[in-house]
Amino acid sequence: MTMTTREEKRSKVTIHFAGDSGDGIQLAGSQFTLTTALQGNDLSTFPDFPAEIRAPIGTVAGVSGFQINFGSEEINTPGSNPDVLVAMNAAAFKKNIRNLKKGGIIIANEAGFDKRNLRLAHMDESVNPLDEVRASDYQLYRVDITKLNREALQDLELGMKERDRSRNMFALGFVYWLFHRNLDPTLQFLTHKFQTDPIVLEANIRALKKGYHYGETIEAVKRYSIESAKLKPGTYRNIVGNQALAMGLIAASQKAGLNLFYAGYPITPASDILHFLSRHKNFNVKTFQAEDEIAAITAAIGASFGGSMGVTATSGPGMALKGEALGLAVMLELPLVIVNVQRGGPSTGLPTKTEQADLLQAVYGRNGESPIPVIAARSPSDCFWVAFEASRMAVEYMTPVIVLSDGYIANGAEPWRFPKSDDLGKIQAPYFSGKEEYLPYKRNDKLVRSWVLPGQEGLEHRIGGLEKEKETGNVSYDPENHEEMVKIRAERIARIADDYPALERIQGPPKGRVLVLGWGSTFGSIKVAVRNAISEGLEVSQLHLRHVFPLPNDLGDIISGYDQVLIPELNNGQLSKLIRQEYDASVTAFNKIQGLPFRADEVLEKIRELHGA
Amino acid sequence: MTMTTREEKRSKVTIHFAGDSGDGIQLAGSQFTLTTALQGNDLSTFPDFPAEIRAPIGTVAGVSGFQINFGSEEINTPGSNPDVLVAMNAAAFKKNIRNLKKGGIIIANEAGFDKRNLRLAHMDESVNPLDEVRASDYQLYRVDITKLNREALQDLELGMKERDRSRNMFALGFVYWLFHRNLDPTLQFLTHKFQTDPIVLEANIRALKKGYHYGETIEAVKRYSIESAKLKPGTYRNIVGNQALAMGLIAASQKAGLNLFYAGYPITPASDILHFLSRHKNFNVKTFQAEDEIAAITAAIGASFGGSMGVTATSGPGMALKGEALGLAVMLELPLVIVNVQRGGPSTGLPTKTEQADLLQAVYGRNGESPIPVIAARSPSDCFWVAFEASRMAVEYMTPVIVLSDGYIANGAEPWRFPKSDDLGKIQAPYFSGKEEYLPYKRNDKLVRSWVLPGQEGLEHRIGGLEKEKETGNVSYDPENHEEMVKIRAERIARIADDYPALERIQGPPKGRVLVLGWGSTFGSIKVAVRNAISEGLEVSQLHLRHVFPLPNDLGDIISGYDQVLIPELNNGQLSKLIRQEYDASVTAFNKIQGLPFRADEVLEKIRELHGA
Amino acid sequence: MERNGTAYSSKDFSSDQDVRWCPGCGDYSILKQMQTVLPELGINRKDLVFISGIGCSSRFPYYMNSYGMHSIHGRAPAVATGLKAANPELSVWVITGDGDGLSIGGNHLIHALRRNLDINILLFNNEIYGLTKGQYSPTSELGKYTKSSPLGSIDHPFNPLSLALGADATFVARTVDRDPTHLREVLKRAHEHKGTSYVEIYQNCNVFNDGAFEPWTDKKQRDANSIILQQGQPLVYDGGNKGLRLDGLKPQIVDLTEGFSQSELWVHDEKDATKAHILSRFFNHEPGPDKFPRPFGILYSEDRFTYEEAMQNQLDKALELQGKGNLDELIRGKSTWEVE
Amino acid sequence: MERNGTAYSSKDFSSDQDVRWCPGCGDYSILKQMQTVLPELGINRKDLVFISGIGCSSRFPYYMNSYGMHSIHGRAPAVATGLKAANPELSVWVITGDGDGLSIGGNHLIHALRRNLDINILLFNNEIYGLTKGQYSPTSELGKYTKSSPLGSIDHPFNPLSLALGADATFVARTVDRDPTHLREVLKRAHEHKGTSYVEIYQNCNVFNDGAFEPWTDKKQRDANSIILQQGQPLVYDGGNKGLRLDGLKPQIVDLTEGFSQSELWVHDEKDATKAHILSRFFNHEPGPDKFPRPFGILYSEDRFTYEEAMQNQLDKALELQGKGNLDELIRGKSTWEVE
Ligand SMILES: Cc1ncc(C[n+]2csc(CCOP(=O)(O)OP(=O)(O)O)c2C)c(N)n1
Ligand SMILES: Cc1ncc(C[n+]2csc(CCOP(=O)(O)OP(=O)(O)O)c2C)c(N)n1
Ligand code: SF4
Ligand code: SF4
Ligand SMILES: [Mg+2]
Ligand SMILES: [Mg+2]
Repeated sequence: MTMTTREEKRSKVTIHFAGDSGDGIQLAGSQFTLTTALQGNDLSTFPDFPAEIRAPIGTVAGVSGFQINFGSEEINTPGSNPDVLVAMNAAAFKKNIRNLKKGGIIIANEAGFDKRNLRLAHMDESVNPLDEVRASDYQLYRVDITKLNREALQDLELGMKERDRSRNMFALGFVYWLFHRNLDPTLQFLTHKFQTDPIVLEANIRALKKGYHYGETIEAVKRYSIESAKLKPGTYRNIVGNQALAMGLIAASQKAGLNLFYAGYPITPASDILHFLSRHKNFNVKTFQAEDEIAAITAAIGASFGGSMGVTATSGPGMALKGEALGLAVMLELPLVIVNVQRGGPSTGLPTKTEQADLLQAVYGRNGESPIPVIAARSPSDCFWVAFEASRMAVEYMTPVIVLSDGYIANGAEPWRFPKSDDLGKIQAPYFSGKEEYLPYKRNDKLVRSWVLPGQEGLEHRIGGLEKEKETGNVSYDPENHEEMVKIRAERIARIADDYPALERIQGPPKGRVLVLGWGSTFGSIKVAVRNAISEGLEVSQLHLRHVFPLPNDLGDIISGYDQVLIPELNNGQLSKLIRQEYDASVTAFNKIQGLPFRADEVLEKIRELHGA
Repeated sequence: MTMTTREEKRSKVTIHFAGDSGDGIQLAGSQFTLTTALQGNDLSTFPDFPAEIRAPIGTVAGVSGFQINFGSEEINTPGSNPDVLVAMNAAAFKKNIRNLKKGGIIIANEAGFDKRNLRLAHMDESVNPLDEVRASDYQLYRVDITKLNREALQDLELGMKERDRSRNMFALGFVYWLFHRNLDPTLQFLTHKFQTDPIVLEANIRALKKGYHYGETIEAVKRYSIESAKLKPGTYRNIVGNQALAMGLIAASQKAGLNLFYAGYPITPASDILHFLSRHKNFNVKTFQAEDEIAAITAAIGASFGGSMGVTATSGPGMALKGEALGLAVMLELPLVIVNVQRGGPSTGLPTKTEQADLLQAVYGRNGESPIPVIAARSPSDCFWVAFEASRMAVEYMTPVIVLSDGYIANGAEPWRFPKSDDLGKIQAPYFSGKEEYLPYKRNDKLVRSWVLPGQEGLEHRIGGLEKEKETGNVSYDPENHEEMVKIRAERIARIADDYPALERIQGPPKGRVLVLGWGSTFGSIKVAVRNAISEGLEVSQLHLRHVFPLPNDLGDIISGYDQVLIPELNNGQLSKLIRQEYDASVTAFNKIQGLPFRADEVLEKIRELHGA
Repeated sequence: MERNGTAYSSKDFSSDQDVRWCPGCGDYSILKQMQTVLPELGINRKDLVFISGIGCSSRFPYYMNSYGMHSIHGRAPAVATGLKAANPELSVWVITGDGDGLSIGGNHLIHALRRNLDINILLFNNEIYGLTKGQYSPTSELGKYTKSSPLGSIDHPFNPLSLALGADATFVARTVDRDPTHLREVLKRAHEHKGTSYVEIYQNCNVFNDGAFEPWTDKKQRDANSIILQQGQPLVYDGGNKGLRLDGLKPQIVDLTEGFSQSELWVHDEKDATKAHILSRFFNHEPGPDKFPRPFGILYSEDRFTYEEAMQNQLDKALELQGKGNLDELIRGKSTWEVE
Repeated sequence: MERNGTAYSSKDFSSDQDVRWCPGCGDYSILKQMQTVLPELGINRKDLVFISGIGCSSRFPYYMNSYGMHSIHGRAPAVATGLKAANPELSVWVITGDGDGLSIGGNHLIHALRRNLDINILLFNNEIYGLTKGQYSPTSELGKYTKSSPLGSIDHPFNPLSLALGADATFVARTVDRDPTHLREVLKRAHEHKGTSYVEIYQNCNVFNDGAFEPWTDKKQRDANSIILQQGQPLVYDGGNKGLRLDGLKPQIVDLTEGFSQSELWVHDEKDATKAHILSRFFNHEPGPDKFPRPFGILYSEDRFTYEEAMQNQLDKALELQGKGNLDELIRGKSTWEVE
């Protein structure tokens, strides 16, 4: 390899970093993300953790991946087939090579392809797969990262193991060189991270720089430059979904003038919300790690009763446990936010994979008639808005609200033109005005009861899970009263839809052949697919639901403008069921249940199919 | 009152017994039921317990009721407006008088209408409401039961309190006289019940007989005779729903050659199933009172894993707690029966009242794609058949099966032409044949895996809630495998519908204007309503679903034969949702959410309305 | 949560709802003593909250003129934990039954005890499921015949005080519905204890389990069968006729009428965990002359920081370390860039 | 469940699945010792069942060539209860973690202990949530810094052995992953005990909580910090240098090198509940010379009827009283009538 380096401009690149769980892939990925964001590209990322078990080193089960899609154009998904594969060992190569685009780049750590690693990856020990890569298929960089890195750190007082820990920085450095990335953000990050350990800091910095310089040394074939994206003007930051969600909760509590009380029980992929909030106690946030999910939600209910904003988050199995308490919250009519960061089910299922299969559980998973609004986030940054909106609804309408996120957007990242706190609407709790006699279940014109907190003199009252008399809230077994209360509870939730903003079509004509209707995390893939379909000349539009229950009032009208409604979902057709039961529409369910997000081309293909193409 | 007694024939009579919780109303009611059944009438009963609290004596909240509808014609409901009201006190009178048919009979215990009782019933103390009853409106018997009864027992060595305890027998005796009932069954019952307490026995016998003779003494206005019903020939018994359900479980376990393992946590109105089974340990029934509903279902799963027929029963709030474990059962593919005896919701709701509002919870209330068959009982005796059928499905298809009953049929009774054990089909568990290599998740042509029990040599294997590799059942995170497994699990449940018997119309033409489609306990009311509508000349048919999930394959065809489908439900329209989402039909939901069953005339009125009448 | 100004009377704590327990139920007495003792406790009514689960006993909050929540079965300790942690100003009382608290709710109970919020948990133990009409409970004695155990219960019952001690409760006491003075005294001590006070109250269910506690309530038997614990006092019972001493680890009953000196007796020390352990094990279901008397009063009491204090300290510490949270800074994060 | 015929080797208990714990995890050692000791226990493999919940530790059943179920979080004791009650022939082992068994599953655990089925519950205590990547657990020490407690945990931890004793467990023991011989010995005793055997196993999570048990595993420290309990033997530790005695209820450390005689020492008696209680309270999180050593071995063991026996007895009794159930008679009931 002694060609001279050429330069090429690209509008979009997808890189997949892969290596053993211990190889620091997630760190390298998130550094690349940050650097790229700061260089002004639009981007979307998707970490692909190994399944919850810690698999033995070197095995395919133990491969950790991180994919980033970035460019000068609008980016909506982490990309389907990567242009670049960084493979730290044979298992990482084996797992990901089939996805790599033809003509793509492989950066392979030579030392990870020895007999031992081949054996661990259950590959033929006698053939180094790198020898089999044809130059016509891929651009292969075989780099003995382990060796080069060790050499670079020779003089440092570090054990072999500790030296090898900075291999990820070496690889990252090389990728930075290939894509003209700026080293500074990562250098700053390392300096902060290892401030108490100068030797390790030195090792990492050297590794990063050595990797970068390695590019120059070998005169690699091509370097790529990607111009900044033409994003809406403004100030941006990079944001991960779960972080955004937690921040949305904090923002809402501040805007509502309430203390945030978060009760959770760890569960993948929701735990990071607990972790984040527990680091932000200076926002008057109390976090409570409960003994289980039932204790978490009931403690949150207790906190709401006491005048805080009670919140709990979990994933599918934990959500199943909260059903009974959700019914209580329906009866109490207190603010409560319940977040379900969905993962692959049923049962323990695929804990580290993504899915949208808890929608019907959210809408119907309780005994009795117990309607609860359900809203879903569409992207990492949208988690902020959805958390904020759910909190607002919970407080202003005095109701539990379920937020659906999923593993894909919870762990994914994207640039975010974040709002100013002043631009966030104020949230007004319906406190009792004190002007008339206080009846706990007397309602305003939106059928919302007023809120009185323990500690308020003279307004002592009792609430509970038995059916209540209409206004007084006293226990009542009267038949007509029960029917009336069931209807009121249904109506008050239904009426929330009256306050939704009008639905906005994302793209495509207002009437036509095909409407692609989505909800939740499929937004990005659908957006790319529909954009491409339109550019192919197909008559197709995109609509995306934030509020999945109650459905928006204007949805029926919009749907009726199209011959067909295509509903892509990462489940076996759950929104399709809800739509069919409400509207007279020709619905085509398009389902993927692989623990993975849609690739845009999968959706595009389906759109073509519906056009008879 | 010195008229001579006349005789009148009636084809149908509805009697409502009412008194304080302590008045022995339920006992009187069940004795009347048994006697009437033995006299060959068709009948249907409905006990109306006071709400779970034990209200203070004499209050309306403390009134216990028991209604029986019996006759020489076919009886399908406990009747709407009673012909006879037995009121042991003012509160019982106050609560029930408005339902009594014009011209009906009131039997009032004079002592229960003194000032104290009027006060307790929150009635005007200065007016005895019995004085206000106009002879043109009702036939009133004012009987000083308390006094007469005390007098009759004067010479017995019993305290006043204990004497008063047999007042119910006095009242019952009088009713027996009025309706020509045979005293023997009750005399036998008393003799058995009080075998160890001869004085109490004597008191009860005397009270019963005194009440009977009282009729003669006062020369009451009219006696009524009701001929035996023209029921299908055969041997009959009287049966209560929860008993029937428990017996169905025992029968199924015997027919399957399995031990029954029942795990339950007490909850109204399901507890009687536990009580019944715990008295039948001589059928190799093990009953386990668990610490909560989650322990109950998981213990049942453990028992099924061990080779028993695992069963658990509960009601709404308990069902909500079982959601997570249901998902596990879906993954394990083991036999399991889960009974939900529904009650008024949401949350604790109306625990002693009936409702059908847990249907969507049964169908959708779990995380992930986790289909479970759901079948529903239509009457007290049908609880037997549904329990048997659910057990058969669970064992033969290796799946959890949800049974829906409700408080109305669980506590209600009817005559039952019971089957011989030989006529019950055999249940064949899909045990591993041993002929080929054992793979835990290898399936037969119905997609059912074979069953191997711990204790079988050489077939040791592990199962669990993580996604599994297709045939081996080993843990698998493979995307395509997951999709395939989700589809297989859906398909194997969907295919159960292929084995359903063809749907049978209950009455009415095979095509026409209106189809009344019901499920569960509303069967009887709908049947009467449709019969009456037909006799009024309306074009209406009745279809009733036993299998609510998956829906029968032939349902769509049948539905399409009618202009309109009327779906009466004791909820806010849940089956309606399922039907709308599956079929293109003009569905009218007719809902009652009062904790009470439909009255036939309510449904009839709705049918008329649909006919534009 | 202290009240200034005019004093309350017990009536101030009665709500307007009809009390709907069975006539004769022991719950009435507990309600009455609670309403009677409250004016002495100096709690401002506006800060008083009762949280219950489901059961006859759990109807209690409806009858109290205070804030209250009748939650769901078994979860009251968790609801109370959230409430108290969120709002430490409140005086929070959990009302639970032997089924609610020890069967379905056992886990929340033991976790509440170890966490030690400053709340009071009153467990109305009637050794039966009352509301569901008479099944055996986790405290029903072995062999008990009930609707769900027609051949007798085979479940070894919990010892509710041993369990609490095992869960590191900081205040463990027992009292009984039929002894109003003692009941009020224990309620008062429970209130005064800073930390989770766990009080088992023997409560007669005269409908489904009448007489379960007769050995300790019946005038004729109770003196011989019960011992009233008093801090710093020797363990004497049976009208002064009997006492307890310790022989090493072994407790012994001694006859004080036979000249045994009081000075050799075991002196009650509610701070001594081992003594509390031994006392909690006086748990024979059918007492008799050679059996140890059932102890009533405060078996154990320990000072330990409360959960809500520790939680608040962390908020203070976070303020100190991180400064008051600034929403704009939070949203902006550490690295941003401009697009023009 | 005893096996006749050829003996097993440890390999016979290895399943064909790759073991997927982190390299260096203490779980490996426990797995190995289990597989090593099983051939000695005489259990027929076909009757051997492992039931677990969710957690790193709960993957255990997949690696055992036996019957097994990886159930849901916290519910393994309930699954095992149903399994053993339904099928008493089986040798049932519950594998659980400190989160699985003491957090979400605490209630099932204590109920299993009081019921006393003849099962073995092995609680792998690594004082952390491993599988969810490092949050504090109900056994994490106060002040512990974890992902969910960045300012230190404020939850007073459970003492897992005290809790079990409080729940009336009939067999309570402690052992540690790093002492294979002791581990095997305790597993054997657990198997032999008829009733629920509760074994806490200290297990190092080298990824999220490395070194949590160093005071009791590190060669240099462990002798001074641990005491190995042996039935009937005096409590001696630190290589024979130190011993324990009882002064009334109070345990004391005595220096055996200073001429203190062994005969005055506390003699271990696993049948003595009070002694077990005191031993379980040797639970100081940071041991030191004046602190009591952490006990390993069987703290307590008691004979009590098992639940499944009692259940079977009732079936037998029902047979005796009611005769073998006849389905037709059941369905027919007591009163019937004919319609012609
Ligand atoms: C989830 C759930 N399961 C079961 C029930 C039924 N239930 C109501 S109260 C109760 C037990 C009551 O016993 P206890 O707590 O001892 O209270 P008591 O009535 O004896 O005062 C049960 C099982 C319920 N309400 N909710
Ligand atoms: C209902 C439910 N809630 C939460 C989880 C997530 N979860 C899995 S394992 C675990 C705790 C594991 O800790 P531990 O029992 O100590 O096992 P370890 O991994 O440390 O061996 C949690 C919270 C889950 N799987 N199910
Ligand atoms: S059932 Fe028992 S506990 Fe419940 S109110 Fe009646 S007497 Fe009291
Ligand atoms: S995370 Fe800890 S407990 Fe889990 S496998 Fe790794 S070392 Fe073991
Ligand atoms: Mg009770
Ligand atoms: Mg752990």
